[in-house]
Amino acid sequence: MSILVDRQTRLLVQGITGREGSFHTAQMIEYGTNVVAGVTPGGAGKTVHGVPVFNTVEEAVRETGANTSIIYVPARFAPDAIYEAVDAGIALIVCITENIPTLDMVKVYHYVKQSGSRLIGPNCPGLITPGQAKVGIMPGYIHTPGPVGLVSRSGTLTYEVVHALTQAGLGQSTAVGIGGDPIIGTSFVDVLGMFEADPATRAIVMIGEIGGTDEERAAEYIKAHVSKPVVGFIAGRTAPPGKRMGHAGAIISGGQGTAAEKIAALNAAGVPVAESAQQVAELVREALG
Amino acid sequence: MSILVDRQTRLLVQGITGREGSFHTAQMIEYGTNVVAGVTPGGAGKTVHGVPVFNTVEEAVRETGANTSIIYVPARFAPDAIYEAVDAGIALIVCITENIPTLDMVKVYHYVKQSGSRLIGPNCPGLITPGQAKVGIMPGYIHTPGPVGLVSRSGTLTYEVVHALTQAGLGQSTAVGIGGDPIIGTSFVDVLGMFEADPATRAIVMIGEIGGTDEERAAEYIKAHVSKPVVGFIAGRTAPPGKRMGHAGAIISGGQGTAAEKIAALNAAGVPVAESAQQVAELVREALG
Amino acid sequence: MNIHEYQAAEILKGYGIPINQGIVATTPDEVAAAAGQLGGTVVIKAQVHTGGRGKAGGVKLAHSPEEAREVGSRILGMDIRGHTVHKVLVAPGVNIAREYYLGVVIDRAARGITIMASSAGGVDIEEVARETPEKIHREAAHPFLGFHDYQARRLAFRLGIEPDLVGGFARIARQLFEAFVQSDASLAEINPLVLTADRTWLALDSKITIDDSALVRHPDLEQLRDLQEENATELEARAAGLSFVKLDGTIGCVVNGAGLSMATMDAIKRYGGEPANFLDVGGGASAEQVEKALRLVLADPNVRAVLINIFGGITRCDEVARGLLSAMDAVKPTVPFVIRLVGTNQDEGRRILADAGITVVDTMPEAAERVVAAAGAAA
Amino acid sequence: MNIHEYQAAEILKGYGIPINQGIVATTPDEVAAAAGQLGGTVVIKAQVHTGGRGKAGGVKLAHSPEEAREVGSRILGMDIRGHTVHKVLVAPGVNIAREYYLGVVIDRAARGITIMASSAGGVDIEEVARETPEKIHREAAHPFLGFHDYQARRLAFRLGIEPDLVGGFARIARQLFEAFVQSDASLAEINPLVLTADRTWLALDSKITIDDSALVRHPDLEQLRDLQEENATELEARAAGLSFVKLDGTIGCVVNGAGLSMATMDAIKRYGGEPANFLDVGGGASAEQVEKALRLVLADPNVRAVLINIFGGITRCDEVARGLLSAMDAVKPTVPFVIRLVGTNQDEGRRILADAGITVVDTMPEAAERVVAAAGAAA
Repeated sequence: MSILVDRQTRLLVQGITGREGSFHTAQMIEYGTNVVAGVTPGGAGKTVHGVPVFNTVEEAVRETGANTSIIYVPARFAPDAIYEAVDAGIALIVCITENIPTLDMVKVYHYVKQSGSRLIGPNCPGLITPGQAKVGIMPGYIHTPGPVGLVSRSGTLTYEVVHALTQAGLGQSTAVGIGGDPIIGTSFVDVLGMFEADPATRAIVMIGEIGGTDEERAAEYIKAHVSKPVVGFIAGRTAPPGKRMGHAGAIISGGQGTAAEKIAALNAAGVPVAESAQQVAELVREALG
Repeated sequence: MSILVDRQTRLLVQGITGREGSFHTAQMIEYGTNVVAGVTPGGAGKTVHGVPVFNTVEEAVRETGANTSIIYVPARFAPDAIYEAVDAGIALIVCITENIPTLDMVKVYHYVKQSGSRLIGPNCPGLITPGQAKVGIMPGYIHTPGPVGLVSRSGTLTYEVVHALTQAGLGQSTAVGIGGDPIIGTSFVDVLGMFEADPATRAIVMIGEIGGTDEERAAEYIKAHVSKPVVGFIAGRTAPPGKRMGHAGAIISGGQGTAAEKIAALNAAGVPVAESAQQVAELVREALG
Repeated sequence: MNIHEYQAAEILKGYGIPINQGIVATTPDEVAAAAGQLGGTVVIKAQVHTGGRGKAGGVKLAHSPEEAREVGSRILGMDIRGHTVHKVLVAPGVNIAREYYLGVVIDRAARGITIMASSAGGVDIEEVARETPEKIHREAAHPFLGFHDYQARRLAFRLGIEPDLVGGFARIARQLFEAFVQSDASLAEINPLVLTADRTWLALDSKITIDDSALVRHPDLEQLRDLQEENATELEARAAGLSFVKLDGTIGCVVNGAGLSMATMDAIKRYGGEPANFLDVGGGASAEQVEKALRLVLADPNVRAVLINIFGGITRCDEVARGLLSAMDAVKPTVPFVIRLVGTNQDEGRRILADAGITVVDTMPEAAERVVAAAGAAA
Repeated sequence: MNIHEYQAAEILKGYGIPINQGIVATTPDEVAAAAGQLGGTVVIKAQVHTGGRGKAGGVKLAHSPEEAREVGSRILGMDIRGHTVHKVLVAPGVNIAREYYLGVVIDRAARGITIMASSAGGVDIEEVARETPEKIHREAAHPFLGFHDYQARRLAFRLGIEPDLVGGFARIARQLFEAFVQSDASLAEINPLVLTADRTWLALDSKITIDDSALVRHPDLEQLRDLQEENATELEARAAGLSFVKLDGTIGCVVNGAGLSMATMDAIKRYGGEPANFLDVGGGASAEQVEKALRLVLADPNVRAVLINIFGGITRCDEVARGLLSAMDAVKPTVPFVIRLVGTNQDEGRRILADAGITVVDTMPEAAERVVAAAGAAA
């Protein structure tokens, strides 16, 4: 077991003929992901790494039964790509694209919410269920199957933690990068609920960063609904207010979103917050007994 | 019994201080309708025919428990008035206002549909449950309680039919004017379903007119779902194509929406279509045996 | 409200759609001058608010200014389905490779906006819809978010448009949708939208109908109204707040309420008469409205009898009767008329009219029967 | 992106909001001339991208052109929280009856737009939020349909605004919302929005922040960028596609990934050091990006040591190592540096660096400890 992606995942790549889309399609196939289709308007009839390309998502779904989509199209076109995936009934949509304007995401978020689809991202590395399916841009080899569920707003920092877990002999059920933007389709709370319900997950690692109050909400949620052990990690203790730290969402504004507040909230919910990736692994090991 | 409005109706009048709103408030009170509140922005503290006025619908609902609203505000402000009523949780919203632009109604229609509210109209005379509540601009005295449910796109033509029914000794359960616009909140099908489910209604009169295909859909619905006798009346047999016959919705365009098609569809569904109000009464009497 | 082809083209141009820019002319000389200015072959098109211009001879080619003058003199002044041609559009001839249809309409059944496209362009789309409906492709706009880009592209793919031309087609489709929404249109279409021999897109003929209820917020579009195209009586009625439609019969109608007006016309027809008009004086039926209505109806020389059908609702019949009397007194109709008055205080109302020597009938069938007989006798 | 008060006011004016029209001046003479032109009492306001101008002495009244020149000469060139004042706005004095706050913000928790208003205007709204939160009224805009008129009125009623002034307030609230949406802002506020002694509404001070991700579709707004206000290194970094934030410490950081960069800074701090910057070279860590990054970091004279922390993910560590070598070779850093390189092919990568005489550390804590020590030794 695992969450969101597994051997049943039939992946569609939106923007498959682009540089990023093509490169990561090869990487995902190499990892063992079942990539069944690609979409590039006007690209119908082509194949990319053996994957058939269609003009529209609707056609790709009809012809291949794709149930998950990963989006590599530029920011200008990404909201439309998400709308197209939603309207075609794709159950899980993973948007890698960075720099989508926030007001576009306000609409996209509520559009997806009113539909039967789930959106991961945007501006995220995607997600992986080790040994089953990689739907993202993370280095697959650092992962190994196991009992730890990860959820993170970050990219390389997640790899860092996964790497430390793997080196410590702690495999992962699923690792989900929810994205570094102010408005994202799937929040910590959503993923925490899924890990809580997933029999394969025995401990959860939550990697947050400055900006917004989603970590604080997650803390409340953990206190009320999560029985499994959770270990936290929060980046940006030294970040100055008012400055965007790379991610559009990583900004302390109006006195809200500091690391200190998030750490305090997690601690109050009984979640220990580590100071390094190695310490995350240690805390997880302790929690698993 | 009856549908939509009855002695439990607690009516709010939006635009109560206007000429129309004030006049019809008096008429509705005189009929016995429980008018509990009015709204006119900036009018808080006033009373109109003894009814307290509030600045916002939210306040009126909180203070008076209004569950139904009737809207008499000008076309420019009517969509906003509907949004306000929906957001305040009003269950039944009746919009009398004429000449709301169609593209405004596209948004309003779907907004209401996604909410828990029901909209009757716009450009409608409202509805009445004889002896219980009049929420509209129809002359109350022509109605009398009884077993006939009426649903109509028209105003005076409905009064004509009600009058004929009453004169023939056939009272009405509820008479609903759904409005003469191209896009209206509640359709024939919606009201037919309610009459079918209403124990007090033993026969149904449906008054249609040229334009659109809602009568055809109603015919299909009747065939499949209505066990009670239905009598039809369709205005506009002699209307020329491409000309708007008063109501924005009464227009034959693109060869669609002719009276002949509607009559044929109703006949095919086993619904006799009368040629006069008197004949409607005769057919209803026959149907009731 | 209908506007002319050349006005629609100007609107679409404002949204970035490539149009076949022509010149409007109102005299044969202007037509010749326009043809000279454009050079080469031109097409001369009657600007009237009706379809079927081509079949009626209102669209012709000319290969020289002289020929254009001659063609122009034939088309100007021509009658097309009851519309006199006062203006023509002179436009450059185009080397057409393919013709498409592209339209945006209010979809009443879906309570939304539908975008339609067909590879059967340049012909009557209603005919295509009837005979080869599979050739029309549709996309429903989202009620709040509008027409997604992917939908515009999907239309292009369904039409079999080549990949390198899809972007251009999709852009025009989105621009047409935008023009539709921003103009509060009930119809906006390009027919044909052509692909020229050098593979560029061009809107050859366009049509836009504006939602009458929305004109109040589009004073610029209201300016496009062509008073020459509208029936004088209908214009007068609108100014008076009456809803009036001119018809071809002999029996004038004055009714309160749109549905009741149509039902009255139907009743007249059933008894063998032909209504001369649709006329809704509004729910209240005030004396002033009835007087205005009577004047308008009687201005039609075809009218041989008038049926006044009023349902007294909120307004009591005695008041309506007094109003009717003063209106009749002011107008002094010279043709026979039949009055039907029903509703609140109807006995009192009828007594008032009876005292003035006017008989009131009881039911609509009776009223219709009588007015048809009166019109027959007057003929 | 931040813009100046006077630029924000011009934007709001374009949406119909009544602003207190002032004149921008960059020299004391210009200040005096502006004051003369406006006449009477003027207010002279420093234009800098930071709050707290008033407390810092950056906002002053002047009652004559002479006084204005004197005040202008004091404010121009002043340092406010690290920002040098290059421009002032000279605006007419206003007879204020009441002050309100009106703002539109992205509400991350609600994934939407929130409109806020308060009768506690003219003071720091964050302070109001902390101390008297009940004085702030909020309305959530619909994600698709926006800010309903009734919501704008409801805000006014909640603020206790008199009926005759509600329409004006509501109009400004809707215009501010419209400006926010059309400008792709993340913040748009008027503070204070004042009611003048003669009962008219006036936006006295406004602030707009534009969403950086949306600037690409607003070339007009991009033009408003004040390069004098931005850190030169940050500008250079942006041009190179790097994410860079200048800080006050002594340890330069070159990291791939935003979260990892922050975590690296945190680790440095934990071992007693102070990071000199945030720097994300992007996920791939190409040789070119690393070289640019190193140059930027070393341009800071405060930097005494550099920590390069790369997680080799999709890009293999041996490639990253070769890129690092060529970058180091090109830049020739003169301060000590610590390299941490982990991920795919890390052994091969470390061997390549070791062959070049460069030691690579294994973990982040170790790297942080070493670089802090190196910086201390270099000091």
